[in-house]
Amino acid sequence: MTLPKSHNYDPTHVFDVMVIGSGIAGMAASLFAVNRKLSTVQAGSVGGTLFTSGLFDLISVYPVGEKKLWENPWEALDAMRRDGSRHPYNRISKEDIQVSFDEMISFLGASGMKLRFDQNRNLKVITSMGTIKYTYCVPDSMWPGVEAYETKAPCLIVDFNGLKEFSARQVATTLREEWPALRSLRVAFPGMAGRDEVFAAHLAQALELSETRIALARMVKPELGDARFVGLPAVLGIKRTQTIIAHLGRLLGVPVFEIPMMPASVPGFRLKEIFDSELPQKGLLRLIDKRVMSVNRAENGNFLLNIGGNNESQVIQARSVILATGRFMGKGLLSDRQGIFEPLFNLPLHQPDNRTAWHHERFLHPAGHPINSAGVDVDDSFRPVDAEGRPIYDNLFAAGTILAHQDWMRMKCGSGLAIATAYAAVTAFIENFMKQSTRESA
Amino acid sequence: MIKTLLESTFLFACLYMALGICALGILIRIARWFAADIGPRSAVIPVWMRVAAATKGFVATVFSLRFFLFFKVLVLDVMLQARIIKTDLSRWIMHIFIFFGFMLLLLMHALDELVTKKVFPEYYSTLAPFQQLRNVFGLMVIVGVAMAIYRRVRQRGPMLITRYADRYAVIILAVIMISGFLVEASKITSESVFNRMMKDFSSAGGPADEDAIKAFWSGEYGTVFADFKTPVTPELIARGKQLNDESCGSCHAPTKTAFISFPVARALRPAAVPMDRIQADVILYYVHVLACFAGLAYLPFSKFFHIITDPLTMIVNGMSDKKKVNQAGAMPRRAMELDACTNCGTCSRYCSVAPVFRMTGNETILPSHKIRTIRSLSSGKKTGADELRKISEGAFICTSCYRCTEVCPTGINLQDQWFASKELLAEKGYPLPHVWMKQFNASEWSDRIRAGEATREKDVDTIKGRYYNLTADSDVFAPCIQCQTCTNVCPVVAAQTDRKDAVDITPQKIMNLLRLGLNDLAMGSRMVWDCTTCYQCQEHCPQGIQVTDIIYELKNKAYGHFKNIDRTAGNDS
Amino acid sequence: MRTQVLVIGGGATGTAVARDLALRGVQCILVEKGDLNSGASGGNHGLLHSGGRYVTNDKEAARECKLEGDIVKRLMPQCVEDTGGLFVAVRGDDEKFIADYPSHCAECGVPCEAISPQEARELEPTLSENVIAAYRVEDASVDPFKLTLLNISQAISLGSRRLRSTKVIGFDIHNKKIERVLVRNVNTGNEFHIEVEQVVNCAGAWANQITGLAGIEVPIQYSKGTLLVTNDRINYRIINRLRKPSDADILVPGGTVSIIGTTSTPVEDPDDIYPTVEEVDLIVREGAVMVPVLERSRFVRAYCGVRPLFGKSGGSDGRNVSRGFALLDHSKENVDNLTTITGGKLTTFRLMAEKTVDLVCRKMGVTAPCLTRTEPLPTTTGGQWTEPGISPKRWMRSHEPDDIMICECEMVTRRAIDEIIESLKGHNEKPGLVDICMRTRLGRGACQGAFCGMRAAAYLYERGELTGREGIVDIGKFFQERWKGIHSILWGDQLIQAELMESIHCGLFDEELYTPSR
Amino acid sequence: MKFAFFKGCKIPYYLGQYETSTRAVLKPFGVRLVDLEFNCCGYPNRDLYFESFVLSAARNLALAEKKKLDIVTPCKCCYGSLKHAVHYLHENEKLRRDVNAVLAGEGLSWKGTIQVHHLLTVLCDDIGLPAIYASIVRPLGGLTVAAHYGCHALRPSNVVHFDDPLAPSIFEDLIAATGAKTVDWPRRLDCCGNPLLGKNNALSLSLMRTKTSDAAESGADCICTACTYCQIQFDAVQSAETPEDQRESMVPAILYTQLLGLSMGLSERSLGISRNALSIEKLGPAWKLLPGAF
Repeated sequence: MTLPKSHNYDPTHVFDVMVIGSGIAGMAASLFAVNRKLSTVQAGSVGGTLFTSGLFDLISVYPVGEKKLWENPWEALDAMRRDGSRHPYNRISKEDIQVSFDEMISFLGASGMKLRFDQNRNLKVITSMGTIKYTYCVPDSMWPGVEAYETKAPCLIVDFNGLKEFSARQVATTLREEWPALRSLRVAFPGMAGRDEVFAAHLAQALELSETRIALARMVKPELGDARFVGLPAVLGIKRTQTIIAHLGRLLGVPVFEIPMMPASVPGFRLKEIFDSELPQKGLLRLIDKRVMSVNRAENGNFLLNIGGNNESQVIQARSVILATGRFMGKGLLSDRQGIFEPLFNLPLHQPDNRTAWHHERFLHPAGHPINSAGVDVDDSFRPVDAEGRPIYDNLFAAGTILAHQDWMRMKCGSGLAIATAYAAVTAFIENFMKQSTRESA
Repeated sequence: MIKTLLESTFLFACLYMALGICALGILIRIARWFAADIGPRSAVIPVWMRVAAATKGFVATVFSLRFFLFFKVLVLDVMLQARIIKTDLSRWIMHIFIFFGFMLLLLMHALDELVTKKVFPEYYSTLAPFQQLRNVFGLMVIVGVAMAIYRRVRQRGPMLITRYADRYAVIILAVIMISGFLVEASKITSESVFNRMMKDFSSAGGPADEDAIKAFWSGEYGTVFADFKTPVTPELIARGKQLNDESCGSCHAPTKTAFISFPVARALRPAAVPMDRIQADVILYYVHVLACFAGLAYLPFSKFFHIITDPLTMIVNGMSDKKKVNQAGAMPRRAMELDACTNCGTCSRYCSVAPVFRMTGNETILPSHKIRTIRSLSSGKKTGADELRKISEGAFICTSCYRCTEVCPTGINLQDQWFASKELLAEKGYPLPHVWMKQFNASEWSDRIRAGEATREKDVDTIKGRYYNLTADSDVFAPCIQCQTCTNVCPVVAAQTDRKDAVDITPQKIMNLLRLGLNDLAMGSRMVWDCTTCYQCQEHCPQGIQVTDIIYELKNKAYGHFKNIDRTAGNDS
Repeated sequence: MRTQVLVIGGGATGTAVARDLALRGVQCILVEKGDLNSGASGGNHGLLHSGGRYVTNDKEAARECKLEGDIVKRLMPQCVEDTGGLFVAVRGDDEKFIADYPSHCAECGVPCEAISPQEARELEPTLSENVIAAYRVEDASVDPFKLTLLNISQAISLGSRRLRSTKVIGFDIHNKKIERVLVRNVNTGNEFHIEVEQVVNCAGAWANQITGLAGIEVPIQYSKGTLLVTNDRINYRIINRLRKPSDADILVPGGTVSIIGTTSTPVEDPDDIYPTVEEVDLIVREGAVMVPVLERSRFVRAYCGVRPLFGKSGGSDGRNVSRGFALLDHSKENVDNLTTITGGKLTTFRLMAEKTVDLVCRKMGVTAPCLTRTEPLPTTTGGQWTEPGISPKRWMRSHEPDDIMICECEMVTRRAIDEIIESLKGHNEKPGLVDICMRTRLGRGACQGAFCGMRAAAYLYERGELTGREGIVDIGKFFQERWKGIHSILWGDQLIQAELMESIHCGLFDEELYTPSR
Repeated sequence: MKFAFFKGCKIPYYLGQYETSTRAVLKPFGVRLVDLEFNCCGYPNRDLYFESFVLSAARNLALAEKKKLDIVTPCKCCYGSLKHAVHYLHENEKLRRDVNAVLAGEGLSWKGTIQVHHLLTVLCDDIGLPAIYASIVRPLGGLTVAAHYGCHALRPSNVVHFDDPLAPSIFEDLIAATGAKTVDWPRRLDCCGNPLLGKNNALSLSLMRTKTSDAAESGADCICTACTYCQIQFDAVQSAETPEDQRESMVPAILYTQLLGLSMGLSERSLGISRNALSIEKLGPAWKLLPGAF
C-alpha cells in the first residue's frame, strides 16, 4: 500500500521553488515546476483565477495604438519581434511559447477541462456584450459557439430571469446584422423561479444535479425551432462541466455552448477548482497567502517565507522564488499618490514619471493607458533587474502580468503571457540552478 | 409535672393538628402538581388526562422491568445520595449528616415507642447505647446545619437563592435540635427529675443512702442539688456508685454518655437550681416537641418538602427516559420538580453557558435562576415585557447540553423544563432572537431605530464595539470592488427555498449598505440573521474583506439595538 | 416653434427662471446644449451656504446667503439635508481671522456659536487633533440635481418645454429685437428656429458665447474648481476651514458620500475641462490638514465646474472677484429683449431667477408677483432618484419581485431606471446610460460603472431601448463620462477598481476595438 | 500523547457515539484523553455577544492551560470557536486584559501557552497516517464515501489553520486509510445547514438536501463527518425531517471515528454504530460487500 502524502509538511525541507501568486501565472509556474519534479511551494490568495473568463488568449492586437487585429497570433508575435518591442514575449522563443501552451493544455485536458484551438488562427468567440473576441483557445464548453458563429447557423441563445449580467436579447440584437439566424429566449431557472436575482455560480452548482438539467431542457426544447446550436451564459457547472454539456446536448438534440461573461465568472471558478485540487496531487504544497507574513533572504541566498499567525510562526525555505503576484488586483503592485511599488521585494519598477502620465483622458484611448505597461523589468532569464539591467537576485524570477512593457488587456495576451513567462522562469531556474548544482555535486 | 407526649392531651391535640396541616399541605401541593400549567400553552392537557397519564406511567413502570430500577434509585440516589457525591463531596457530607441524623432521630427517638421498642425490646431512652446515639445523631444534624449555613455564607452570589420559607425552616430545625439537647441537659441537672426517679426506682433505704446516691450523681452524673450539705467523701461516692449500679444502672446509663448534653449540663450548672425551680426541663420539652410539630406542619410549605418531593422526583425521573417526554405526564412532573428543587445551585455551577452570565450579568441564564422564573411564569403572576425579554434571553442562550440535568442532586429533568419554557416564551412572543428578528423586516427595524425606540449606542457599551468596530470602519469595507464573489460563493443565497424563506439581500449588498451609511438597514436584514457563518465569503474575498466577521458584528449590534424594543405590542404577555 | 420666453441654459438658474416664469403664467422653452446641470450647477459642492463663508470678505453675499438659504430650507426641504456646519481653524491659521469671526457673523446676521475644539471633535470625530478653534453655523447640503430636476418638472407641468442637446447658434435681430433664435440639435444636427418675445441667457459660464451671437461682450472670467468625492461619508456636518477662502477648505457630506474641495484655477475656455492630478493631490493634501483621514480615504470621483465670475480682477485665482451675481439688461447694447444672468452661487439661485424674471416681466408688461419666494417646490417622480440612499431604502421596504438592482454600489433598481426612461421618453428623448446616470445614482458608486454599465445596457436591450450595436457605443460614452471623473484619482483601491473595469471591458469584451478612434 | 478532551455541549446527550468511538479509536494509538470541567465553546453566543463568546472559549483554554494540556476536540464548531478566541485574544490586548480580569475571579488566566487541535489533525499529524494505515485490519474496500469538511474548522484559514481552505485533502487522506473510496463532489466544502436549525428550518434543510442530493449524484454511499453538528444534521435531522415518500433518497452519515474504528476491527458496540439514527444497513449493497460484514 502506498501512503498518500500528508497534508503536513516537513519544516526542515528546502524547496526548489517558491511560487508567490495564484493567478494563471502562479498556477502555470507551479505546474511547470512540479512537472519537472522540482519540490515546489506556492503561496497565493483566492483571487486570480476566479476573475479569468475561461478563454486563453495568446495575442490578437498589435500594435495597440493601431488596434490591428491578427487572425494568426504567431504572425503578430513575428511583427512584434521585428519591431524590437520590449514585450516579454520577445524574450521567449516561439517554440517555447508553443511548448508551454501545450503543457498547460494537456494538463487541463487531463483534469477534465479540454481546450480547443486552431494552431495558426485565433478563434472568434461571442461575448455577453455581443462583441466578437479573438482568442487563441477556448474550453470545450465554448467550442460549439465558435463553430456556430463561423457558420452563422441558426442558433438560440437562452438567458435566465434575474441573471442581470447576461441578456440573450442583447447578444442577439447586437449580432443580428451579421448573424440573422440568432434568436433569444428567456426562461426561469429551474428551482429559482421566485427569485429576484440569480447568480452565475449558484446556477452552475444547481446544474451539477441532473434533475436541474432535465428541467431546464424541458423548458428550452419546445422553443428550439430550427436552431442547430444553443448558447447559454457560462454557468454550466464547476466540477462536471463535460457531463453537463453532454447531458444537455443529448436532451436538446443540438450542441450546447457557453458564452463568456463578466465576473464572477464560472469558468474562472472551474479553473480554480482544477488548479486547487490537481496541483497538490502532483506534489505541490499550497499555502494561503493570508498566512504568509513576509519574505526574507537567508545568508546562503535561499528565500525564507514566514508563515503563520498568532503564536505560531514557521519558516519555509526555498532556493528560488518566482514572483507571479500579478498587477494591482492581485496586489503584486501597490499604488499610492506618489507612484507604484512592488511590496514583497521592493523591486525597482518601470513606470511613468508622474501620475498625470498614468492614464489618458479617454478611457478607451486606442493607445492604452501607460500605467498598464508599467511593471517589473527583467532580463532574458526573467530575473528582475535594476536600472543598469543587472539581476537583483540571481534566484528571483518574475512571471505574468507583473512584467513591464505589456498591456495584456489591450493586446489580448493575458493568459499567454502568464503561461509563457511562467514557463520561461521555471526553465531559467532549471538552467541556472539545477544544472549548476548537478555540476557541483558531480 | 411532666407528661410524655402520649399522656398530654394538649400535645396530642397539637400533634394531630400538625399532622392535619401537614397532610392538607401535602395534598394541596400534590393537587397543584396536576393543576399547574408548566410549559407551552399549546400543550395544555386537561387535568384528568394528566392524572391518568401519571397513573398510567406509574402502573406501567411498576409492572415492567424498569421497576427494578426503583430499588437502584432508592438505595443509590435516595439513601446514599449518589447524585450529590458526583459533584460535591462536602455538600454530600453535609447532606448525609442532616439526612441520616434527622432520620435516625425521627425513627429512634421521636418515634421510639413505635420503632425502636419494636426493634430493640430492651430499649430505654436513657440506656447506652441509645443515649450516645441520640447525641451522635443530634450532633450530626447540628454539624450538618452548621456546614450548610457556612457554605451558604461562603458561596455568595446569585447562583444560590434563599427564600424566607427556607430561613424559617432552618430556624425551626435549629430550635428542635438545640431545645432537644437543652431538654436533656436540663434533665441531667434537674433535682426534681432526680427525686422523681428516686421515688420511682430507688430501693435505697435511708437518707444516708440517698446522700450517697446524691453525692455520686452530683459528682459523676452532673445533677445539681439545691441544698446538699453532706460532706462528700470517697467512701460516700463509692457507696453511691454501688447503690446506683444496683438500682439505677439497669435503666440509666451514666449521663456522661450523652456526650453533648452532659457538657451542656455542666455549663448550665450555675443556673441549674433556678432552672429546676421553674421546671425548665418541662418548658424546654414543650418547646422541643412543639417545634417538632411546627416543623411537621410547616413541612409542605418549606424547603423541607423536598424530603418528600426529592425521593419522588428521583424515583420518577430515575425510572423514566429523560429524552422521551410524555406531554400529559410532563406537566405534573414538572410541577413536582419545581417543588423538589432545593435551590442548591449545583446546576448553575456546572452550567455550560455560565460565562455568558458573567459577561452580561443576566442571571436568568443560570439554571437555578431559571427554575425561579419558571415558577413565577407558571404562577400566573403578570410578568412585565422587560422581564420577559430578559428571561427569554436567558432561556435561549441555553445550549441544551443536559449538563444541569446530569448533575442535579435531585434528579430533576431540568432540560425538559428549559425546553418547555422556551416553547412557552416563544408562544408569548419572546422566541429565539433569530426568530423575533424576522418579525419585522429590515426597513421596519430601521424605522424603529429612527423613531428612537432602539437602544442608543451610548447606552450600551457593547453596541459600539468595545474591541472591534468593523461596521463603522470604512477601511474595513471600502476596499470592496463589487465583484460579487462573496455572493456567488454564499450557500444561503444559493439555497433553493420559497420566496418567503429566501434571504432579502446578498453579502455584497451588505457591504454597499455599510458604505452608504445604511447600517441600520443592514442590521435587521434576513441575510444577516440567516447567515450560516460558513466563512466562504470571507475566505474568497479577493480584497480580504472580513465579510463574515462583519455579519457577526451586525448581529451583535442589531441584538443590542433591538432587544429592548417591545415586539409584542397587542400580544398578551 | 414659438414661445414667449426662451431660456438658454439648463442649470440651477435656468430651470429656476423657467419655474418662476411658469408660476407667473408665462410660458417658456428652455434649451440646453448638453444635459441639465452639465455646467457649474452640476460641478459644485452641493453646499447651501449659511453665509458664514462670506462674512469676512463679502458681507452682502453673506446676508443674501442667509436669507436665501432659509427660503430653500423651508420651501425645498426635499432637496436639502440640514446637516449644520462647522468652521474650524487648525494650528497655524490666522489668529486674527479667527478672533474676528463671530463679530463679522453678527454684523451679517449669520448665526454662529463658538464651541471648544474638544466639542468640535466630539461632533466630528474625523477632525484633526490640531483644531484650535471652532464655530457652529447653519450650513446645509443640497442636491443640485434634484433641485434642477424638480424646478424644471414644475415648469413643464405648467406648460413650459425643455429641449436638451439643443444649442443656440444664432439670433435673428430686427429693430433691436431678437425675433427668431436658430438652434441645432447636437445629436442629430437638425437646425430649426424658435420665435421668441424674450430671451433669457442663463448659460452661466457660456453666457458670453450667447451674447456674442448678438455681438455683445460680457466680461466674464472662468475659474475652474475641482472637487473630490469619497467612497463613503466621513463627516456628519459641513466642515469649513476657518480662514480666508482657499483651496480644499470645505468638506460637504452629501447623503452617502463626502465631497472635498475646491480649487480655483483661471481657465480660458469653459469647455473640455478635467480635474488634473495636481489639483487632486493639492486637495487631498490640504483637506487632510483639517480632516486627516482624507489622506488615506478611497475617492470614487473627481469632478470640476467652471464658475463664471462677472467682472475683471487683478487677482490671480479669481477668488477676489465677487461671487455676487450680475443681471444684465442688454437694452443698452441695443438688443431690447435679451437679458443675461450670470455669476452668483448655488445658494442664491432662486433669488437670481426672481430678479431676472422681475426684469423680464417688466419688459413684457406682466405684473404677476413672484411665487417662488412663498410656494413650496413640489416633488415629482423622476426627480427623486438622485438622492443617495433613496433607492436602497425604498427597495428594502418593498419591491416587486422582478425589481432587481441594476447598480449594486448605489443600489439603483430597475424601477428607478424605468421611471427615468419613461420620463425621458415623455420628452421624446432617447434614454441612454449617461442620461440615466445623471438622474439616478447609477454608476456613481465604487465600481464607477464597470458592472452596472453592463447590467444597465443589458436591461435597456431587454426593454428594447437599444438596438443593434448601440449598446456598445452607449456604454463607451457612459464609461467616458465616468472616466472623466476618475482618471485623476486612480491610486490604491480605485486603481484596482479601474483595472478590473478595463480588464472586463477591454480585456474580455474588446470594447475599445468597437469604438471609433477620435 | 495526552490531551484535554473538549466534547462540547452536544456530544454527551445527543451524540454519545462520537465520544465512545473517539476514545475507542484513539486508545490503540496510546492517546490519553483527560476530561476537564469545560463549558460551552462560546460559538452559540457569538451571534449575540462577542465578549461572552470570547470569555466562554477563554475559560476553556485557561482550564487546559492550568493542566498544561493541549486541547483536542472532535467538533468543528468548537474547534473554530476556540481558535477564533485564541486569534482575538492574541490580536486585541484590551480584550485579553478584560477577559483575564474576569477569569482571575476563578483563579484562571489565559496566556496562550497551549494549542487547540481538531481530532482529524491529531490523527493525521500527531499519530500520523503511517500509524493509521498500520492499524487497519479490515479495509473497507467497496465503500464510496463523500467527505464532508464542515465549515468552521476550515475557514477562515488565517484563524483556524486547519488545511488548505480551498482544496483541503486531510479528510480524504484519512478516509483513504480505511480502504474506502472518496468522491470529489461539488458541494464538498459547503455548509451542512445545522447552524440555521431552529432559526430558519426551511433554509437549514434546503442546505442539507442540496448536499445529500449532490453526494448521491456523485456516487457516494454515505457522507462521512467529523463534526458533532454536521453529524447531527445529516443523521438525526435528516432522519427526522425527511418525508415518508423521499426516504429512499436519504444518504446516511457516518462519523469518521466510526468508519476508522470499523476498519480497525473495533466492535460496533464500542463505536456506537447502532446509535446512529440512520441505520448503517442503509448503506446498501456496498456495506454488505465489505469483507467480514455482519
